[in-house]
Amino acid sequence: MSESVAELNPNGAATQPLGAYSRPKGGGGWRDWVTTVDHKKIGILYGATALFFFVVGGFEALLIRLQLATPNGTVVGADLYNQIYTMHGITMVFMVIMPLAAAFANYLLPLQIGARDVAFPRFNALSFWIFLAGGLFLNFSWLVGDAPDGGWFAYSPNTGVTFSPGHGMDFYAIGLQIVGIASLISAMNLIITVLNMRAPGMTLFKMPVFTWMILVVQFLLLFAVPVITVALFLLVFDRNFGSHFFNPEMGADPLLWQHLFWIFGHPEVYILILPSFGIVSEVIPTFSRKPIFGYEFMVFSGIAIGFMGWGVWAHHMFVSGIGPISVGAFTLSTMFIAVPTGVKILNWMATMWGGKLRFNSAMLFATGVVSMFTVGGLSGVTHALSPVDTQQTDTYYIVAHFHYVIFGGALLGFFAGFYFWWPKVFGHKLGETLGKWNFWTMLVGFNLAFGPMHILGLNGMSRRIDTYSPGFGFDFWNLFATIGVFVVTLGVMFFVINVILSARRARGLPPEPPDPWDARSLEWFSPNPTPVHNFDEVIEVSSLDEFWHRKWTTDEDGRVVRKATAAEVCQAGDAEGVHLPSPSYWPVVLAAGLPLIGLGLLYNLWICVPGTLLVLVSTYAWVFEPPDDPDGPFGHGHDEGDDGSHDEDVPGDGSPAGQEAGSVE
Amino acid sequence: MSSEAHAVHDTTTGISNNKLLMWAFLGSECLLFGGLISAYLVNRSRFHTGPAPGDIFDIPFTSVSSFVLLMSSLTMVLALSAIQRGDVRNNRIWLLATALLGSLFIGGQVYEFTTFLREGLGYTTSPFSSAFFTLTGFHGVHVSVGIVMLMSLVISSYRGTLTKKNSETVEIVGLYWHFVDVVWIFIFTVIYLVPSPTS
Amino acid sequence: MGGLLRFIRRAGSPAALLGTFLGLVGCASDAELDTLTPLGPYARSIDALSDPVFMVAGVVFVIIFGGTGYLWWRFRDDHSDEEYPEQIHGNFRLEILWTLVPTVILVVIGVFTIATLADLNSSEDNAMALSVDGESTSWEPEVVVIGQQWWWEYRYYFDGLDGVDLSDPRHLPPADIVTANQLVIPTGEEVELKITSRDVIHSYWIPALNGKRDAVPRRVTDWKIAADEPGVYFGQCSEFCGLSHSRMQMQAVALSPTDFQAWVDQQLEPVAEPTDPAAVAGMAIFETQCARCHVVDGVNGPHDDKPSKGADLIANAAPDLTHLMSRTTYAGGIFNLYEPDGSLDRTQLEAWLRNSPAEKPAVAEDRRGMPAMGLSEIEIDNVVAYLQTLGASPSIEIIAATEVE
Amino acid sequence: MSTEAAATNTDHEHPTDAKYVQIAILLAVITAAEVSTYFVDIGPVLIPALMVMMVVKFFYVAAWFMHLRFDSVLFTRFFVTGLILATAVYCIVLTVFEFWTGG
Ligand code: HEA
Ligand code: HEA
Ligand code: HEC
Ligand code: CUA
Ligand SMILES: [Cu+2]
Repeated sequence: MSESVAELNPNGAATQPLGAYSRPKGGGGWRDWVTTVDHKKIGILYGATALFFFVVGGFEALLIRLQLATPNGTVVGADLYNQIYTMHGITMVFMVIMPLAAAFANYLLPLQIGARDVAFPRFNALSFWIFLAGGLFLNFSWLVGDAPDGGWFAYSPNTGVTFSPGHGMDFYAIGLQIVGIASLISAMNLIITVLNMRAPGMTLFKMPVFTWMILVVQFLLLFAVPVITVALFLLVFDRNFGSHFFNPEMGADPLLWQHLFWIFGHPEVYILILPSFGIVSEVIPTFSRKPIFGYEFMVFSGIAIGFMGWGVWAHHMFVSGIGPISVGAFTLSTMFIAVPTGVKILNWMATMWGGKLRFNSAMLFATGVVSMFTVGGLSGVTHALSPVDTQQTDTYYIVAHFHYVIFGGALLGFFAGFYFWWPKVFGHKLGETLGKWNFWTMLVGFNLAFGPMHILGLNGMSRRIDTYSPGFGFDFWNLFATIGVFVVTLGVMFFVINVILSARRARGLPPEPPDPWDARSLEWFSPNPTPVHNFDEVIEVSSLDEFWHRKWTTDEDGRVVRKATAAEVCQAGDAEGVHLPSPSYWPVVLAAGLPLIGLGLLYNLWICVPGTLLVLVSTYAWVFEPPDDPDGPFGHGHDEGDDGSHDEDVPGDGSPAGQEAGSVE
Repeated sequence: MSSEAHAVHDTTTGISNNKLLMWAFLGSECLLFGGLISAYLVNRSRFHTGPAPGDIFDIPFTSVSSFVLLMSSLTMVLALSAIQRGDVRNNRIWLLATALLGSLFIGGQVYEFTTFLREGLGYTTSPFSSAFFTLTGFHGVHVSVGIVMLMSLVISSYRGTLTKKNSETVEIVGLYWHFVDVVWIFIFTVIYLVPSPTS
Repeated sequence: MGGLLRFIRRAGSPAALLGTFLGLVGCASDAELDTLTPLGPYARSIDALSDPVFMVAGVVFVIIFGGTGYLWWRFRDDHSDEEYPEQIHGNFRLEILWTLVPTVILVVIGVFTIATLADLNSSEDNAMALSVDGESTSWEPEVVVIGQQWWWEYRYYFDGLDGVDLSDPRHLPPADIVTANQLVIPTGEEVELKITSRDVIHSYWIPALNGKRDAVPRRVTDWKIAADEPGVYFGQCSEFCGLSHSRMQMQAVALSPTDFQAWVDQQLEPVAEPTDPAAVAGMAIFETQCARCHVVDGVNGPHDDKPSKGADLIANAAPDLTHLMSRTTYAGGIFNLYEPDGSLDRTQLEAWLRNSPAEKPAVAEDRRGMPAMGLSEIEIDNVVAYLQTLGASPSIEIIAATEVE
Repeated sequence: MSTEAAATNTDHEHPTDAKYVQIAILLAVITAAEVSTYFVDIGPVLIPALMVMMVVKFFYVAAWFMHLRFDSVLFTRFFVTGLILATAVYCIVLTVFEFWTGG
């Protein structure tokens, strides 16, 4: 048992199999985590990192709220405040919500399609390490006292060298560039995994809704990331090489930045929400004991949201002066996004209708999403109406909107996911009592914190102000909101305590028996926690909710009756010698080079040299490293299961061929 | 380039992962180049006090180098066709030819850039100049990366590791190469041939 | 009364409903920036659109919330039987229904939205009679609004803007009136704003009179405001524009047409030469130290022969001080120039002259914002005496109206 | 794309080298025609003509050299999605910038 597992879960001592690590494998220790190419471990790494950054971003949020608790606040000065709120936005969006989605996607997506790993396991590790490198690079700016301070959407020309002469915006541009590479790699990887690694019989329309939503998100990333890549390149060139893309003095139009940013930025907000929609679509059916209502509608509305998300970006620019015709067109396109989203909300409610609802913590969080996201969605529709938005934009009403959709939609959804899949990942459930405390404090606190922001915004409080004067009617609700955040913090604490206590309680006990929730999808075929090779044998899929259909059937009267117990249906997880991809050092080495190159651009080009060397050497080594180490513990071997021919057919046996693409690129 | 390419039937769609990866990447690149091209187009008449695009482009010269790049697509596809037949020798020759044509194109670009520089169009002269150099520079970097990949193939061919079995690698590099060519077809027409503003 | 009404309307917004049960505190009776209290035709037409939309949102909110609550209660597993619920996979008709109903609602809302949008972007010819320097002209009220870090400049061109080149806001042709932070408009008239910026993007916003519109360098965007009644209307720069963004505020003072004419006359008045010795001394300091940035007509302004060189700032401009005393607020609308009783707020003004970055964060070393001038206390006194000669103070009503709290 | 969009496996018939050369010649001819517009004034049809020629070249390289004509439609979908998305989105941007009308 490795130390790093213990780190993740301080009290889950060595006796309790944890996470991906149910069977002892050679090596051990931190090296396993650094060199792993196992999608489950990578998922856990993503999750742990995201939670760490959540505390960082949350701490920044606390500072914001303390500063604004009273008029003429003096907790931080204007300069620091601007850095804090900017980093808060960046951290929460790029280093909390996106990696949380990556965590769930990495861990679950291969399992849900019955695969052994993702299509390109080393690329997968690479994207995690690059993401981490980018996140650390961005936060390194705090250490040099020069964090980005131009807001998360960094409107030019305020972010050019003239008006932001420090290095803050360089950290922003280069840091997000690095994080973007990670997203792009992982997007390609997951798309190909879904398309190419499905278990036999699993057609696209037999995939769980979660898998679908992740697929849509990866397509959004695939096409949206290059757009912000362009924007960030132009910004870096402007700042460091003297180009004039955003320099009005030379005749450039600063609105170019806004277009590029929001062409990325709007699809980005659906990138933030759709994974959570996917999770909710798994949790609600399970705890209602009913299939998802209108599966095809759910899938198509997700796809529709993905598509429509590309045609609405200028609703962030209603007051930029882009002309009434453009404004009108974007008003209309934005309004109609409410339609596919409404379908989702109502279908979730219809799923609950007639069910037998078990209010476990996961279900509570999922239904929390249904109601809280709606609040945010509705305020979204009010600012879709451009004339109304001219009063709302850049006020706390917007801040309220996006925290309702992001916290109330995305984050609560991820918490539902935590409670739902914790036994799958760590072999034991999270405690229900604390879970309910967790839910209610978070729900109440979140409404206390962000509900009043609607009122503040309508009262005319602008966002991104480091302080306000008394006499504008802002005092009361600001204090109120600040108190609310402390309730949220309490909620987060309950979660942390729950994680620790549950692990401690589970110590020495056998892992959670299969199928703790009477679930429906493929990941529950394997025992808890998931064995390193995922599945003993290939699952032949013949219907949506395959797992459920193996357990239950309907009798002549149409009543649902059990045909097999979960224990009978589940696999034992004891197959041996399964062909798995081997760990590699190169992803982490390559990733380490990127922030060095970034720092070199900022401070001294010589620092670029070791960075570039790291990248080149590891690329070279990567290309010539056999993806399978014949001597390694994960190396060649053959499935000794009843049907020996399986080995070749196992979809997603981490097809090492995949990695050759690394060699050509 | 060492791994035993898994038989194609491993995957659900029957398509190789690697090829799909390249196509996904190319789909993504469309938005990258689209962004750069748009950044150029909105800035092409913002030449401040510097030279205007219409004053400075040398169409006959660029036509020649565009033609060179276009023809490198032919040599590339011939290289692929050779390796698919198992003709390692011809494959190598065509790969080399492709790399050579690509280098010729890059040489042409370097020449073009230096001429422009002499005529007073530096990177920092105007929004137009920044956008022009950034767009064509990005394209040039893509071509150069392509040349590096081609040369790696040539080297591995000399070492005898590039055979009919891994013709897919050649195919994938080829896809990238053709894409870069296709982008230039776009750039050449839209940026050079469509009349540009003059000062 | 009005407060209650406002509160009820505000409660139509979905999440404000959540706030409702939290108590009836905070009804914004003193909310100067309130967006739901329109005091002019354009703000009102926005309000007329947002009101029903908040209602619709409120209804949808109640349906979803009530529905979820009902489902929770009705379908909770009470372990009364062991029956497994029926496996319903969907209902095509229902789903079509709840695709179509929101679509229809949105189409209806969309029609009204586009109508309002068109209304806000139309402009009418509404010339008003005005006498400028004794000659009566007809003026279509329009003001050039220029944002810079971190204050607003307003320029009035009574001959109209045809032929006035606004493309380079750092070098604008001389205007009839140049003032700062406090915009003065006649009531009952549509006042067209030509909004631009000298440095970064700002946003001009007087909530009671209309929504906001960004001030983008290199772009001149059209917007308009109008006030029904005389009064002072507050505003806040609402696009993040750097360090002192929060301290970049503004006010619009609406005057009846007669008062407006009086204000114009006053602004066109040349400044009087100071006579008081302290003021004379202050003027000398001003000429050597301040005039490199600030314009005072007759000292270094257009009424003088010396052309304005432009300020030693990235924005190339500092507030025109010719009629400083005629405004009631300064430095981005964050300080009051007068005490409520109409006397000068000396302490604040002196503090400003002593060390302005301490009063309002600025990036003086990067030539953004006013630097600390390092004046001695006596010099400050003299400068204040001089500044007091610049323009006539406004009416006590206006002074009273600009007090917040 | 071609009507009988090909089988989803890679064991398709490749065109002969001669076919490739033919296509290259075609591309060269079109390029020559394109370049000739620089020397000969063809009036208002210039830009449409250039666009058509560009698209034809683009199409031929993609369909033949990149084998989209013979390969899995999935590839075409990936590429065309990116292409259409990029074209649509950036054309809207240019429209908002009044590129077409404002020069
Ligand atoms: C998770 C992220 C997320 C999501 C899902 C959304 C969803 C939506 N957003 Fe939001 N948005 C953000 C994150 C998100 N947003 C962020 C971060 C910003 C600020 C960026 C910044 O400035 O920093 C922002 C800003 C923002 C603006 C710009 C405001 C401004 O700055 O002036 C607008 C304007 O139109 C908008 C609209 C919408 C709309 C219409 C939806 C729709 O998708 C919502 C649809 C959902 C519903 C409507 C509810 C359910 C529907 C029904 C129950 C059916 C019945 C409903 C009706 C008939 C109305 N959003
Ligand atoms: C993406 C997700 C996301 C999330 C989850 C949050 C969460 C929170 N946000 Fe965030 N926010 C944004 C995204 C997000 N935000 C964005 C994009 C912006 C715009 C930035 C911009 O304008 O550029 C923004 C802006 C923003 C503002 C406006 C700032 C301004 O305009 O001036 C405010 C103000 O109240 C705020 C508050 C909060 C609060 C109180 C939370 C809380 O919910 C946080 C709760 C979490 C915790 C409290 C962590 C728990 C901590 C512990 C358990 C440990 C405690 C540790 C110590 C005390 C050491 N946010
Ligand atoms: C380097 C330029 C510079 C110099 C020199 C300078 N100022 Fe200023 N001044 C400014 C700027 C810029 C502002 C606007 C600051 C703000 O609101 O953020 C300002 C604002 C003011 C204001 C408030 C005006 C208003 O309407 O908001 C007064 C009064 C003032 N300055 C007086 C002076 C005096 C007196 C001196 C000389 C002793 C002086 N300034 C020297 C740049 C300068
Ligand atoms: Cu000016 Cu904010
Ligand atoms: Cu948006």
